[in-house]
Amino acid sequence: MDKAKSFVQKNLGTIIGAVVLTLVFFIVPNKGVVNAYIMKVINLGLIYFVAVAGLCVILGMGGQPTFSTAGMMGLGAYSVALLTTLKGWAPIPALLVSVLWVTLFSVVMGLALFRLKGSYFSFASIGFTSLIFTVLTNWLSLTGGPDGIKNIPRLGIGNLVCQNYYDYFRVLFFIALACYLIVQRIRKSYLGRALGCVRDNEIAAQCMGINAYRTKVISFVIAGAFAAFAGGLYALHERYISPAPFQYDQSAIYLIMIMLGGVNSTGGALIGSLFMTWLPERIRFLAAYSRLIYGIGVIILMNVMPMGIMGLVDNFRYKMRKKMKKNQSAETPVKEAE
Amino acid sequence: MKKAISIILVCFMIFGLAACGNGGNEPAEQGTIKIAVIDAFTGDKAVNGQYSKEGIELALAEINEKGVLGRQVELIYEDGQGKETETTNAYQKVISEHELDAVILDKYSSDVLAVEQFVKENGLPTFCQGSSIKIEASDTSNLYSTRRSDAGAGGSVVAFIKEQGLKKVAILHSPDALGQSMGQVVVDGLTKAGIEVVSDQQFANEDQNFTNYIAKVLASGCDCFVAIAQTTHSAQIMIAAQEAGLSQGENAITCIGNSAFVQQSSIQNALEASNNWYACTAFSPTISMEPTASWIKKYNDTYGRLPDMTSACMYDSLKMLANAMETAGTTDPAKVNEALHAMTDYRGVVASYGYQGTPMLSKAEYVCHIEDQKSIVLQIVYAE
Amino acid sequence: MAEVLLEVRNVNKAFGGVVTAKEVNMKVEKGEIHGLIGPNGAGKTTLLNLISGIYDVDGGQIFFKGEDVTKLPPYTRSRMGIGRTFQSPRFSPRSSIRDNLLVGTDLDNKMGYLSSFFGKKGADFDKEFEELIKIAGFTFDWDERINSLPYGQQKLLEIIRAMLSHPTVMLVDEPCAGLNMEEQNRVKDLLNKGLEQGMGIVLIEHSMEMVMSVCHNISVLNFGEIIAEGTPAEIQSNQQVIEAYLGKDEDTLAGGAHVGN
Amino acid sequence: MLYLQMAITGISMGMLYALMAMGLTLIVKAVGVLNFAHGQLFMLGAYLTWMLTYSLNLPLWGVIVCGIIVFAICGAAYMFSVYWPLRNSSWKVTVTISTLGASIALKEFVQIVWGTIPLTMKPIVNGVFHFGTVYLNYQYIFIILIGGGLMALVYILFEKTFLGKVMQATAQDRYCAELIGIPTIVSIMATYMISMVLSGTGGWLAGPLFLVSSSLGSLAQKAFAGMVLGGFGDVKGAIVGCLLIGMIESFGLIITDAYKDAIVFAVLIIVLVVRPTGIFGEKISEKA
Repeated sequence: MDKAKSFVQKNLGTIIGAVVLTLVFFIVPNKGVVNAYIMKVINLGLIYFVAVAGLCVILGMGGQPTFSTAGMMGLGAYSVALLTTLKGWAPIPALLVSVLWVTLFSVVMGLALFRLKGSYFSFASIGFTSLIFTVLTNWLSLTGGPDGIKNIPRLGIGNLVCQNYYDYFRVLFFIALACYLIVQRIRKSYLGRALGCVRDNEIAAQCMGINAYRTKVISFVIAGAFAAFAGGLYALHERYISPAPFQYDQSAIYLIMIMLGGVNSTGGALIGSLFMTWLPERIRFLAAYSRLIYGIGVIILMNVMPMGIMGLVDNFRYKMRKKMKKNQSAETPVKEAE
Repeated sequence: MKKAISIILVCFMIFGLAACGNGGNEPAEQGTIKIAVIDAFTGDKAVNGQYSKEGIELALAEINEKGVLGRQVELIYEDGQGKETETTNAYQKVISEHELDAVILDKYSSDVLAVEQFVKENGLPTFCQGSSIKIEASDTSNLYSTRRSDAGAGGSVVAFIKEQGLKKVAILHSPDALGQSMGQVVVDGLTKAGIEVVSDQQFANEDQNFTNYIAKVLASGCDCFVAIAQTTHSAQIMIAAQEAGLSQGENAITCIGNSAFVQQSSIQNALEASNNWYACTAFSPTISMEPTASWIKKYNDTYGRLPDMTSACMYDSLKMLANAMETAGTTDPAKVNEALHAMTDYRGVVASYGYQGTPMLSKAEYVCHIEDQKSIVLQIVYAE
Repeated sequence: MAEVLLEVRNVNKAFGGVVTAKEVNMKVEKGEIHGLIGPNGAGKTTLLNLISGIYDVDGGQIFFKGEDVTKLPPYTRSRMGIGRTFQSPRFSPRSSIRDNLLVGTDLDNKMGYLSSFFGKKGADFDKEFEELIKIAGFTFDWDERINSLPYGQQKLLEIIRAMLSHPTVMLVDEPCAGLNMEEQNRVKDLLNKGLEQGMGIVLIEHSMEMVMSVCHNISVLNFGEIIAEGTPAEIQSNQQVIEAYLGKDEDTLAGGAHVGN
Repeated sequence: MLYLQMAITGISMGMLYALMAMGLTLIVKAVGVLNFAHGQLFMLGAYLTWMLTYSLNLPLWGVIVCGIIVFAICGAAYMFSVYWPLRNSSWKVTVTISTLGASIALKEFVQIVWGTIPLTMKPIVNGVFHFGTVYLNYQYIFIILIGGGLMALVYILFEKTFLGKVMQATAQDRYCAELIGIPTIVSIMATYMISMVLSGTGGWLAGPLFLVSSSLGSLAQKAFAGMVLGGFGDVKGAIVGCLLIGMIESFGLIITDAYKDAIVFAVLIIVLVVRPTGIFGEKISEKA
């Protein structure tokens, strides 16, 4: 009996998590609980989370602030839209092919951009996104220019197609969960640790066998792949795209999402993307003042919790554990942490 | 333990989101007639939201004096910021939170095209002010626009140039949907008419300084300059043209603009630089023909400034909707759509409207000429 | 004469006008602690940086296990087996202590990012880590943030991390700076443990007592030049070394005692 | 003749970008992070001067004197709201994000206070300077003169005066500056005030040319590009970089008009890839 008890005791957290997640999966996506509008906002939040998960790797772990997310999303969205509308491909193969070619493209861009350091890199990534936006707006024959592309098919395999936002939620739920687990896996693997070293002091990292340049390029490629995947999902979800959402100021929103959520934790990125998609909708009733409050809100939140919501939670937990330590008398030399 | 807490927190977040915000839906047929208005009330294009709100409020006041079918009309404003994602979000919110009878959208074609899929699904009569050719080609039967398509507007520009007997034309157009589609129509029309297009330039959204573009137009040795832009840039183009001696002075040439050039906001900013410009427009604040002139006076008295085309279009949209509901005798969407399809000659403030098989209802346009900051109507161009 | 692990052959380095290394020659053999001493600014740390590849040499070569590594980047040299610590400990404050140490073992396991992502576990480092911690003689709590550990413990942890990656040559930069006597003895034990594992160690240190008692032979650097080389005894009586340290006249090093403490 | 006109427009626009980039470089040197709300500060300057000239209808010299005072106050207020609470955060990115928030807030604040309809402003001297078919608006001459004067002033301030030394010390290492007794709060505040005065004057000069509207802020992107091209945090580099960007933007029109901005960014990225620290930026090797 105690073996099962120790099993439960050991990963109590994962069990609670699994139970709560299954509850969410079955309760949330039906008409009674949530109307179509809120469902759409949550879906958008999950799609943005996929892109922000990429930022978790490059900014959260690697410490490189990049504005290229919107550009990569634009490439992903337009290649899916063109493959499905012009070439008549099914959504899934189109999604896979566009993620593939954008990943290869970001290898090339990563190699070029990471010759630069710090603010130079950030600014070059702004240039990158603006370049892509200008091409998308002006290449009339291919992208249809500012009028965009209509009638992108719904996400689905064969006849199993997502009819409404509730079906989309069920698919996006698993996609978001998969991205969450992948990013957590990276964080625990050698790549995560290497990125941590590169973020905090590149010289020390070089002396510990970490090729800083190559590691940063890998993180850029991962971020590119996530962003392209999110772009494809955005196209299949909105079913109409134009160049406007893939501009520089949308990239800024993604940075705000991860910084507010908590730059050191993937859960924080999820909270950040849901919160920042939900906030403008929630303060919609303020009409003319909504974006003013939105901007001031970002400043206040950055001042109150520079490390984001999860930063606050971690500090709180860290202090709480310290207190627990104090009143515990004996201390084993090295206690194996979870 | 660390992982558990973050997952739980995440789920509460989703729950928190879901629980709030599914408002109740009142039953249809009694109560007020609910019409949603989605436009850019914040962000870079907020100037349009302001003009359209003022225009539609005027119409609301007039309609609610005697009501429609004995019921009052209620407008529900939602902010789309002139961007597609926000506009689709606003549309979804208003559709799922209210029992609507009709929807009125803004003048940005990409916004209208973004929500077109939902408009087709719910069948509500939907007005917009977009003029893109893609809207004209749309097969959504319950979508209407108070504008002529860019093809129409472009056509009247070409007709005017042919009539003036000009030979070499230089074109400068904006990078957005209006600029690109209307620009293309004008270029095709001119080449078909055998008139030489000496230069076709497109400026960038962030551009503030147009001196170089105008310099290239001067260097192209053209005898006619066509400019297509939104109101945000039209004033600056007129100022640059005046400085270069293109529109005024001894070797000035004919300068023709699209509707934005003759709107109140551009003339007000360009001041004397707007003189001597021609424009093909659906609306101009100094038209002397009834019923437009008295409406303009009423707008000026209420708001202390002259109306923009957006305000006039929004006014017409609401009035036409109310008229259609009156003729149909019900607010049932299918019947209202039928009434709108049957409409042949409705005299609005902007133009006379009639259903011609495409969403584009407007049947006429004016060619105006600006003299000491007033636009005088030269001729009316009817849709062929 | 044991196998020569590291050989520096007439290496030159100058930053603009400042010459930090002039015709430097040095050899480190297996199982030997090679001291590197000299007044402040003599170019000791720069020499370490040249060996580990952070700076490129202006002239001369560096051989590691007979192979010319002069042109190789720092991460390849460290993968081949040149471990390193820094004057002030370099950890990533936001990662946990466990991650900071694991990076050392990853280097040893020669793991690729992809293989580590798909769950290939490197050799279990806990057993070996506990052994080294016993030598270092202090305990700490895994959930602690690495920057909150006392300075001395951080220095010892950095040496442990370098040792975890089983380098063939370990470059140790002033391990005892700021440590109390008891911690200095811990450093000696750690270095001896390293020798048992067959490492060659280059030790930069200012406390003479430590250097004289631990090093097998010493090179003295002054303004980038090796002015003396030999066993600790020879170095103590070498006239040039005294001048370099104490200037020209009176106090002699012969007594040897009063200089040490 | 066309190329002469393009050259003149290139220089005059370059000067305007340089004026903005100067303010930006000061903040980057003092704080070490990009100030993304700089375009909006420039726009705020235009709106404030419009208010001074038309709402309070002050004479020209009155506008200049009050303008500088108002800009200084705004600069200090901006610093205390965006930078000061975050000065000790271990991560510079937090300051960048709060400037992003500030840029959204400022753009809306301006539209609420002064309305969304663009306002017109009369230039200092109306009219256009003609020689042959090439023409130049007088306002641009003022931009070049006043811009040049301000740049010289800032150069003297930083290189020659004591206050300049203090500000440079604070910029290089705030911690050590505090140790040797420099009141860094005053020094950084001074940097922000000077930066706001510079961009406010830029707004005042550009207002009459490009109408006072919330889209004025979009000029900042080119100023950013100029500063990064010239070398990060280097005042001389920023000026040369901006003039180069102005010329590239002007002469880029010969090749294509739709992709003009794309060319500016493409050139920037190519230059950065070839010389990762910009033209004048010196290569700072990290000490081990």
